[in-house]
Amino acid sequence: MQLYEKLFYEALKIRLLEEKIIEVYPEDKVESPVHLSIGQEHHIVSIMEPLTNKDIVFTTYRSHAVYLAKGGDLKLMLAELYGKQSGISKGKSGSMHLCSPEHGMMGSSAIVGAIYSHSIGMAYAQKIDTSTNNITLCITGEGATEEGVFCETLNFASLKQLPIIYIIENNGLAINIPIEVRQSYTIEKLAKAYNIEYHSYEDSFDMLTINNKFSKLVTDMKKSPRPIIIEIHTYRYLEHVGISMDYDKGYRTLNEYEAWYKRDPLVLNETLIKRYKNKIIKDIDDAINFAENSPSSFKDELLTDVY
Amino acid sequence: MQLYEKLFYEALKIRLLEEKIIEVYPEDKVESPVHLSIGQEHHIVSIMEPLTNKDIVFTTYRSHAVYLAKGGDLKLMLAELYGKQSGISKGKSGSMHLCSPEHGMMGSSAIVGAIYSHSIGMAYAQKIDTSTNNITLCITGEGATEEGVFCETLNFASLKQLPIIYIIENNGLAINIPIEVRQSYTIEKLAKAYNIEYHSYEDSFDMLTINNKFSKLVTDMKKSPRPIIIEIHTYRYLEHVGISMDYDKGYRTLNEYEAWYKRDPLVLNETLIKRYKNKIIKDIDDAINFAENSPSSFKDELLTDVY
Amino acid sequence: MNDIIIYKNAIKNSMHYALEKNKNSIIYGIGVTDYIGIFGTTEGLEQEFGSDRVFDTPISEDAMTGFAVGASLGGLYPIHIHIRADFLLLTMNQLINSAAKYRYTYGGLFQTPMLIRAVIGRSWGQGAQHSQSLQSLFAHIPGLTVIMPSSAEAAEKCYKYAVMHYKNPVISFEHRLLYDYKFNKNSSLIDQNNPFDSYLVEEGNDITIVASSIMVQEAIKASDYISKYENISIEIIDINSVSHPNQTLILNSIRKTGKLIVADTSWLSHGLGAEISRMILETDVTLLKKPMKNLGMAQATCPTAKKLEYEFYPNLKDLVVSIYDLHFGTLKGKKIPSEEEIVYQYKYFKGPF
Amino acid sequence: MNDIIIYKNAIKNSMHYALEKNKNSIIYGIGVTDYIGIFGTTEGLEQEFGSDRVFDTPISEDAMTGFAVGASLGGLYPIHIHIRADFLLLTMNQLINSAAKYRYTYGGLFQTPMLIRAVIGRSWGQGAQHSQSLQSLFAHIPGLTVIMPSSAEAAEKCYKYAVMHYKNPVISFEHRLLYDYKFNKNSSLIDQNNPFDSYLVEEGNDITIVASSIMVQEAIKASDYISKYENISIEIIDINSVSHPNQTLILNSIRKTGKLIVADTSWLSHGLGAEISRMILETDVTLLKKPMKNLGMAQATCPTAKKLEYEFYPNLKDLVVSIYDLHFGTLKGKKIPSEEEIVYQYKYFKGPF
Ligand SMILES: Cc1ncc(C[n+]2csc(CCOP(=O)(O)OP(=O)(O)O)c2C)c(N)n1
Ligand SMILES: Cc1ncc(C[n+]2csc(CCOP(=O)(O)OP(=O)(O)O)c2C)c(N)n1
Ligand SMILES: [Mg+2]
Ligand SMILES: [Mg+2]
Repeated sequence: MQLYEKLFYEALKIRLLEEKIIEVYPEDKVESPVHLSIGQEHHIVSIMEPLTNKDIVFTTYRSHAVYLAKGGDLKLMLAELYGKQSGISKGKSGSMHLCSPEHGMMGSSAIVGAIYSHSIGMAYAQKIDTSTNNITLCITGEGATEEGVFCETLNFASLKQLPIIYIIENNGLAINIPIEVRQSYTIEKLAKAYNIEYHSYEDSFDMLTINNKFSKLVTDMKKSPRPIIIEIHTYRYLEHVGISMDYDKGYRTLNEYEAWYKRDPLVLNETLIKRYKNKIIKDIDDAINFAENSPSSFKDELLTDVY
Repeated sequence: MQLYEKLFYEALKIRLLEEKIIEVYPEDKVESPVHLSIGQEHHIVSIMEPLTNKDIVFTTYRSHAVYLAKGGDLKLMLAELYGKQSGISKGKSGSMHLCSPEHGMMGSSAIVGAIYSHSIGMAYAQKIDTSTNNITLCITGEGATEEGVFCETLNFASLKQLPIIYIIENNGLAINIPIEVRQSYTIEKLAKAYNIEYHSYEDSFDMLTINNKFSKLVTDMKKSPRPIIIEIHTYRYLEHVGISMDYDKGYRTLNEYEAWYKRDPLVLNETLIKRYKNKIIKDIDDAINFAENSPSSFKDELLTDVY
Repeated sequence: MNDIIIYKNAIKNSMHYALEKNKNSIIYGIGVTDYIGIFGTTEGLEQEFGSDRVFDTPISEDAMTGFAVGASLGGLYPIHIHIRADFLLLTMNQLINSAAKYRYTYGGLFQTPMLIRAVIGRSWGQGAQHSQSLQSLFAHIPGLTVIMPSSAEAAEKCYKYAVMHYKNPVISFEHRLLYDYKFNKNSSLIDQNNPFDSYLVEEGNDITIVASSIMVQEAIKASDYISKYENISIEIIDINSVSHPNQTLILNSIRKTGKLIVADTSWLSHGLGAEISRMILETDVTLLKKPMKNLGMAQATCPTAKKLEYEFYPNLKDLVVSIYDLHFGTLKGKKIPSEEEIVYQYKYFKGPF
Repeated sequence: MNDIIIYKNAIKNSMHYALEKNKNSIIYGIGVTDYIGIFGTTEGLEQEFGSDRVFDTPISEDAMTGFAVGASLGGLYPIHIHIRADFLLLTMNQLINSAAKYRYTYGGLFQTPMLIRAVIGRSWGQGAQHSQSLQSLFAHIPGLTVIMPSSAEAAEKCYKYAVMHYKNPVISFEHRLLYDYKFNKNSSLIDQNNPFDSYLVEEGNDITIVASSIMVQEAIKASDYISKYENISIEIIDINSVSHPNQTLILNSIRKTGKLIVADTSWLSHGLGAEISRMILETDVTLLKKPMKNLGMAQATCPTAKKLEYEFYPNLKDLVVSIYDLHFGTLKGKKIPSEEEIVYQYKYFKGPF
């Protein structure tokens, strides 16, 4: 498969999976709130592509895309969302805390900003292990940068020149509150204040360009470890949490959405969609079946793994 | 009294008071740890001078200088340090938490960084009360800026254009750890990142220049309310907490100290020292007597003012 | 129908009242001005009272909590709202090191009145970080007043009192499942002079239940349920203020019944049941005739799967079983609520938070 | 003389051992590398083991706590030190929302072993914000292991065990007045297989004292003191782990004596004494023959003036008086420790922290 097709395939998988979640959600089988990535899949697959399983990723409650792009398994994931013993974490984590240790996805926090510091800890472990050159990725929304801990970690990452990449997904929204109400700064100037290299990827839909730039950066960083911030301009199609559109709520316009939607490769590229959709749908259906047919979390799991 | 003499007088008062504390401290009458301002008095008096009693100040455990320069009373202060019922806070606060509400000194925190947010709260109250044009000062060391809450408050202050001045006393040290170990950023670039006006006062000993610049700034700010950061380069003569020099401990050199000391107006200006020293010493002795002769905090104060 | 008020509307009333009657009050927090408006409790307030007094904030809980301390010192009455109590863990430094201590440390020269509202709750698979009920962390700290209004009346009266009369920081936990609960508008269980006080919800002679927040409603349900099948007289006390429980009320009740269930929304260790136990054992070791029952969250992190979540939280069945056990010493032949009766509304809760 | 070890040296030994035996361990925190070296407990370690493994940090407690979570996930064993426990209030989000829950939330796929050392204490007018003893806040949370080593032996064995064998986050509170306490080097009260376990310090028949941290030492002093004048046989149990008290040990002791004093370093409400009370009342309401005594900090913020500070903290006299009261029901004609005996070393403590 060509690179673009591969990226497209991965992005489409995420899109279709989340569309399936929307479909089944009203049946109440998904046993937790869901924060969907629809609209924000493209750049995620581009960024995960050059990473190895030893390169570590932390992300947020909006973790479906990252989980799948980093190598996560559809069956395990759906079983997790369905609250099944066969799920990734035996049904204990639900949608907000996906992980896949063997692929280097080390967890997702529902506490905004919490992973900044996890990431510098991991990057520090990587740095002082001189036998390897693995790196850490920390993926959050732009809203999370308002937590003071963001700056605390920038300071530390810069002081120690840690091998960490902050990916800031700027969708202009934190829940329903626009960025203008919340931020007096730009990430670019903040990066500069901490002497951290900054890149902006203006179009999150441009998978190839992002993949290309990012792959080079990773290669370079593995030679010269240092912290880097990448801001990606992107757009959330659906409500913050849940499965619906919310353009009727008055805080953003349908026009805005349409401007993105009509450029969306996952909608436009009918050739590739046609080529892969059926196969993906089948995988998803298999996973759904797996989830449906798995037993619920065992009661006696309630008190395991506390200590 | 001329302006310079007035400033000098106030600074000398702080110096002599703290020297008196050093003298009596071994007698164990001061009933708490002390963080002395010696070496850092000059700029404080210059900055307090143009403020009214309605202009509010918050500061840290290193609060003696600010307390006195803002109008605080020697007797009340010493009685407080001596753990007496006649102290500012009936002996409950000790040296680290001086305050003088009627002069607009609203408290001092021993938790590094805690007052940044108190200050934006106060400045917000000032701002939405359109009948006045009071301002808030927030005085901390440079180390405190490493707490993430510093950035959180810069963001908010800038968003709301609050009438707040951050005074950052940069003495290059947090306890015994030099700034290079702790900071990858400059305050100036941080200020810029948040679109906040920044000024640097390079020599904390230059009382007149500081007073002059600062007074203008205050006048201007009262017309055009906005957040401002002022960084003042200064030097701590003594150990972080306690009454001794610590140049034998290896983390800084006596040379460094001497370079400051030999320029110190509170040492060099013999004319003014001679003119005011006796009067100040007498006031201090009176205050010490007051403190000594006051009754200890009353036992039944233990459970008052909890709720 | 006219005699009904739902919890969230009672809170909204109190918020409106605050802004209207106390000109110094401000209301802020993440989501306060959006279309959801904290389960509707702040809906329309920005429009009516302006953006200086009702505003959203950056995602900076630490700063916005210290902000409350400073604003309070500056004469404002801050009401700071958190859509989930879990976020309070970012604010502990300001609440405990500053707000709780300001008045005392300065010998009474300052006061820092404020109201912190934080949403707790169960259900909908909110999991590890969106499910905690942290009242005990604050009740441990002198200087903090911690309340858990369990009814429309309690919420409305406590908040109005806090805003108009009370001079200390109040931290209030609202259970998200209560927002749509219907209450009698004319209920008058709350003491007007001390609305934070614990109070008697139901009088009885056989068993005392001391409960907090939604567990008060569960206790009422349990009592109703049992009354259909058995003749057990249950006394229910709403602790209302976790930091200032009414010791006399509680001990007198136990003196009468000799049997105690404490039903709280949080973990047991160092929790409310522990605190009530201390109150008893420091006073009179003969009060209880039988070992007490403590209901609360299981000794684990909250899991998301419904099956586990169901086991994790205390429920109607746990109450009923505890009551039978205390009263009869056995469950034999006793009617236990069905799963449908137990899960009632928390099964169907679907957010948005 | 050779048989003596002081507390801080025992801790220093354990830190050295950690770096030597567990190649993944790192030690960091504010002041870890300076000339004071956390009361000497980290002295020289940076020089010996290098700045990658022993380092000072910016004043960023929140980040440096989450750092521990990430470092732990990355295979390191982080030891994070706070010169005052009050600063832990800035770290609650990471300790409670992340560290405590990581293992469980992910169904056991991860572990986050780490050791947080935090200094608590009294004296020297440290006042409101430098005097707190926050163990109960953490003991309320499943997933956290909270210890309070009261002796050189306990500190050294607990830390060595934590670093080499224990797979969960441990939060340890060290009392600053203990650092210079002398202990018998050959003491062997600690269970090698479970060093965190509560243990018997002194056996006795009349009264049980369950104590934490320095209050264990005060209890020993009280017992010694009383033994000079009266024939009262006192049993002392060191709780050692506040989160995992040994229920059997404690209840058996109370079953024997019927009289209980809990002596803790913190506030009473929702505190350790409350937790022990719960343990009793859930098990057997007939265990206690007399109302229990709870000793801890007064229900206030810590004041600085010596006169008030003296009243604020529980001391030898409080213990002796409680013992007399439980045993004789009166203090009449009983010998009470003089102020000099009471204040002993905490009167003369002078920092540096
Ligand atoms: C500490 C904390 N505060 C508040 C919240 C509530 N919250 C959940 S998501 C969110 C918005 C985050 O925005 P952003 O970081 O831009 O991510 P996005 O959802 O846009 O991907 C907020 C405020 C939270 N989960 N944690
Ligand atoms: C939250 C918190 N962390 C750590 C400390 C310990 N501490 C006390 S003063 C200080 C250094 C502060 O340095 P700086 O802000 O530069 O002020 P300076 O003492 O130099 O005036 C530290 C780390 C504290 N008091 N509070
Ligand atoms: Mg966003
Ligand atoms: Mg400094």
